[in-house]
Amino acid sequence: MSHQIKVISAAVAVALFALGSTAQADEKPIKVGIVTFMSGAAAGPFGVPARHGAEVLFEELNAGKVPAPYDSVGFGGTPLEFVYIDESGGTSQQVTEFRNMVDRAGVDMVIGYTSSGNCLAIAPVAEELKTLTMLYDCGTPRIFEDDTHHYVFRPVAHGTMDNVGAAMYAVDQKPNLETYAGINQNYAWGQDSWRDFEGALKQLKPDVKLTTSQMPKLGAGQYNAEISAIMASNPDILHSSFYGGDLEGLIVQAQPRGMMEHVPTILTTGETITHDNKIKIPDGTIIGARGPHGVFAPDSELNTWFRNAYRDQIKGDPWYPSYKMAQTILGTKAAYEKAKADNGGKAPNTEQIIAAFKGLTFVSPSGEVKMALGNGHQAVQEVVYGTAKNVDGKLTFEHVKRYPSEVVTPPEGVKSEDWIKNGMKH
Amino acid sequence: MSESIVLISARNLRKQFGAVFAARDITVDIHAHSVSGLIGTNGAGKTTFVNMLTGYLKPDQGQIFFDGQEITGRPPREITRMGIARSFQIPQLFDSLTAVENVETALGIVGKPLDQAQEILARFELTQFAGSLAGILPEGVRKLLDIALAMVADPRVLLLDEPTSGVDSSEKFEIMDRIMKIVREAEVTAMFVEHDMEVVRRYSDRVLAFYDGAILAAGSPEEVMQDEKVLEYIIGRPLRAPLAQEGAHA
Amino acid sequence: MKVSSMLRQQHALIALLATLVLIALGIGLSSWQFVVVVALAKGLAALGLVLLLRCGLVSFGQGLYYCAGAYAVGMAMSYLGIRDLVPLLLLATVSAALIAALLGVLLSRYRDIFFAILTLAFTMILYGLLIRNPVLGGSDGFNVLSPGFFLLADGALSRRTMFIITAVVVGVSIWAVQRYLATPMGRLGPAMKDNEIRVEYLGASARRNIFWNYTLAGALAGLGGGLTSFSIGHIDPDLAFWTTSGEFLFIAILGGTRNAYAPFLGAIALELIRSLAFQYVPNAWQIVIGVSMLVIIIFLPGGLISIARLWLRSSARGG
Amino acid sequence: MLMLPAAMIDGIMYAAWLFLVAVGLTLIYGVMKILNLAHGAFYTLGAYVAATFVGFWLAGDYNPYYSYLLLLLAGVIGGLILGVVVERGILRRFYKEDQVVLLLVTYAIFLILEDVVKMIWGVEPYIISQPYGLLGSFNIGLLYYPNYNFVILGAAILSGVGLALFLKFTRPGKLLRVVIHDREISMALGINVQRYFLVTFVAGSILAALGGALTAPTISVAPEIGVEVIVLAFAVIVIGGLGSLPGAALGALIVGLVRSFAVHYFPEVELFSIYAVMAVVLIVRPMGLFAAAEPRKI
Repeated sequence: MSHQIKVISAAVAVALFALGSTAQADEKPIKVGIVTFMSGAAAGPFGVPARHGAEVLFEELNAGKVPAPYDSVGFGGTPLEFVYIDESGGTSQQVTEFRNMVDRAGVDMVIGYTSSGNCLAIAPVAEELKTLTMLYDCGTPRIFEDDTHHYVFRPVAHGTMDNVGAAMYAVDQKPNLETYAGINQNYAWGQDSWRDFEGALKQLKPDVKLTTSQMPKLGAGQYNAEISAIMASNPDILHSSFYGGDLEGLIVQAQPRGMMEHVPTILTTGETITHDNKIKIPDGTIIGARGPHGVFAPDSELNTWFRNAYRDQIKGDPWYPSYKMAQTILGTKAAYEKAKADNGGKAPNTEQIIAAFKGLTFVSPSGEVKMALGNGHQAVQEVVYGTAKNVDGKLTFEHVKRYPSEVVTPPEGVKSEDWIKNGMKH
Repeated sequence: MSESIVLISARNLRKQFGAVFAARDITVDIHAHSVSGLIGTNGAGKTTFVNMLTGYLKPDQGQIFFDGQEITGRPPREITRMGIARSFQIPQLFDSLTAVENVETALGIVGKPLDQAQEILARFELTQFAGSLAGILPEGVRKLLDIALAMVADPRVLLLDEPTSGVDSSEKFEIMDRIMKIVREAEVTAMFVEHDMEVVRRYSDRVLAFYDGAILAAGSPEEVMQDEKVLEYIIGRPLRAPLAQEGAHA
Repeated sequence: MKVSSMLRQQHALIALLATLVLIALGIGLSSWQFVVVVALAKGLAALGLVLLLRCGLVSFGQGLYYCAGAYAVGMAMSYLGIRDLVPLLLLATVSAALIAALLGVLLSRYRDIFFAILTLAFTMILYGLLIRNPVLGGSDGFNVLSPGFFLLADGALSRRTMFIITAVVVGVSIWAVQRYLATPMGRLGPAMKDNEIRVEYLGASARRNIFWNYTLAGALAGLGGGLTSFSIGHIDPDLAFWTTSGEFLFIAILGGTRNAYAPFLGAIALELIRSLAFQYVPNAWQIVIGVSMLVIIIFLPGGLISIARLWLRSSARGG
Repeated sequence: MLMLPAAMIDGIMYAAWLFLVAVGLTLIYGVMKILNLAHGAFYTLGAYVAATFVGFWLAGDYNPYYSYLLLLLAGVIGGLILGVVVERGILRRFYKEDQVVLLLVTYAIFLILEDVVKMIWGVEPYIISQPYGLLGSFNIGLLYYPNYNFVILGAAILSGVGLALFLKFTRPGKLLRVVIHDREISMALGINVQRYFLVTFVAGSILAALGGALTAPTISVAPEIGVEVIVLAFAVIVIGGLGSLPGAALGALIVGLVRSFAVHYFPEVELFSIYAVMAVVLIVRPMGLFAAAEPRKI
């Protein structure tokens, strides 16, 4: 009985294989797993806009409507199929989902991940399953600084430059800066952001003094005591890597108390709350977008296309996570197509894509991207900060400063932490 | 009986709940192989006395000796292991287990082979209930099972807290007969708290009459029940005291 | 005496059989191997909860030991350079058991809701400590390498070998816990749940019993946490977050508390429910989990194992 | 020095908020002996209903001062509907179960309600901050505090004192105390315990939803706001003694002041100061500060 089944299933498998390899050779779409937060605190600010970015790219790429050099359909003429997965549930859940995608849903590659914990956990699994995986948002430099990876790429910059850039901008804008304070969430994101900012600031201005460092827990919601402590300590500048609901809550509670009018505040992920007028950002607030994304994306044909396509499809402006997602997908497309060309126009295999991706330079709606670190697996990009100014009820930015990647990112082979400690030299 | 040794000796026991004295100054000796009946109105301190003897309550003052050893304030399990077992006003059974499993569990705890369970049930004439869940047995059966559990450890002293409360008056004497038969066979020293004077008269050879946290009189049933103070304060009064005093004994 | 020794042999046989069936199934359906390994590791933590639930205690902090076991493995690997599976798992089990014993001294004084709350508080304190500890990667945690095994000298173990080892560890644990449950001490649990006063008045110490059960439960969770760290390859403080403990409780309730097989049945069932819910109702999988929990409590208070027992009994009668 | 008065004010304001979100939890526990893990979800729902009402109102350019009324209304309506549905639909079937099983039942309700919130309102946050600033503010030196804090403080005092007076002086309140004291006796006395349970649960739900509704203008309303609240409310009533009204007030004050002083003086220990206080209190007084151990009747 079981023997019979085996024979039959083997026959079916052979038949299917034959079908797949001949008749449908070019028709079979490239299946991509897209992993972003669809629930939890990171869904609203990051996961949802990133997914929207992927949805826009999916429509536009498969319709062949993206401007050059990305004007071919899908990846190198092969249409795309996206499988969307929720990033929430913790690392154990995500490792399981990743394996499910590869083992059972049969995805060809995976793009996604906002949480650094998830990125750290997924990287070795991607290696084990030999699955090409592009990280699109997570900030921790540990991915390629503590480890080397073959199958994992991050075509966006890591988080060090956000806070080094923030410190540089603070010193540039306020040369007489004497005191500083911080309010960051008490988990890796907030702790790392604060460590980098504080470290960089002390390198730039060794005499600068800390007044208070507040570390409420993620999702704390009530910040009145923290606001009092910050205002009472009266710093020259305040640093915060808050995001999403926590950031909005902080601003809502700070507003009637005038904290941000009183203390210029750097919001490293602030770009996500500059859209749709939900919340009023006081003049003088320093806004970052974790790279030249969102409102700080440079004018170009690609940017105009992306902005318009996004507005048409999603009914709203693309946020910086949408840009990072678009950049990741387009970077992968660039690598795929380079590999295809190198392979004499035939569909490349994973190894060929990896070879093409390493050290690649490509353009995205956010400008030029170089895969310069982590042995060619980690992108570098400029970082941009600007100061909010409300003009006729509309939010604009003044003193926009762009810091090139060479200035805000450690060179290859140097760990971010050590680089900051040793004076951010090149 | 009078020639036998003193097994339990209570000295100046005092226990207070808020403003209420559940025990004022109780001093009493219990002789080996005696059967004592504890009488008194509700709140008079009988159960408090039993609870202090078995370690459920710690006396505020005074001492308790068992077989020459002080046991004041020791936890129930130690006192039980020394040989003082008890039953409860509200039977303390394993309600989700069957009667036979109840006994087996008890045997397991005291480290005896489990196959004695049926034999023990037979001794209490409970064989027919062996497979029934303890939680749904009639009150009289539950009382007996409670005592059976207490007897599993072969105690030297058995304290019975109102063994016939909640039981039909028609069954009272039958149940007491069974209990006393086992008590005599096992040669244990017994004390029981009881409201029914007829039960006390029939089954005890010594009576301790409690009133307001103290022992009003002690002696043979005949003596105590003719004692003037006992007649006035205990027997002459309604057995159910006003609700307010209910909380006085735990 | 004869009956019980026969029963004991039977238990060993059933445990062996169950392990072999599991291994065969896992190798046959290799794409499910990973899901099953994770389920089994969680099942070990839930098995510890079963011991406590049998005593009438609900712990919302079993994740503490799961996390402790995982971190023991991770730290031993990175700081002591231990790569062999056997010492690593021993370390996970023992260190979890030690912490459990320490807290058990205190916790054994508490019952009901207070026990539940205190266990929750302790696991959240560990969570807070880990999150603030940058040396251990803070909330991001750190990666754990695949272990080796001294009997197989070929370096890191393959997934399949890990699967077989996990199945064997689980089989041995089931057998050992089944034996424990048959001892007078093991039988004391349900008795205490029913009536602790009577237990005390039979001369047994409820506190001591709770202490030992709690320690044992911690050891099992530590073992499960160790195995998890291998299979997931990454550990982070979420393992100690109270919702992880909630998941273990769910597994224990789903499976039932009648015997040591039940939590593994529950763990595998939960993974199935979750996989299906994720696939078909991705936005409502928590509703599916919550509703199935309520349904189990109402209609199957004995857990899934009670269905398995009914089925076994009827099929035994039939053939 | 500004720090001490600031720490005191922040602590008291925070305590008022804590009491408001915890009082329903302790009420339900006191009467029904159910520790409602879904309490945080009730808070979340109250906040969302408020955000919906007020958002609609403000979008319509009506008089913004009426939004305070809408906040109250949102709490009452949200809590009422939710309380009735959960008690009648689910909880009622489980009353005969153990206290700990009920804990799991409410955990299941918590999971279900989390998804329900996401289904109705999505994951993107709602902000209705206008009522927060509308009432102006007072200041101590540099520090400005919105007067809206007095709304929270007032709601906390009103609910606490109101509940205490109700229990002490009204007939249903007295009967409720009998139910609290001994469920069996009250049934024997002919008190309709089931109805008291329904009313209590609904009242507790309204208090939770009201807590959420009144908090809504001060935060960004997102699905996960209840998770943090449930843990805090737990800590508060555990420290004070489960089911005790003055206990909840004292617990809120302790947690509020401890957190505030931690923020001002030792920001690095803020993260688990609450759990540590909870553990210490339980170790010293196993039943919490205001609840006495009742020996079991044997």
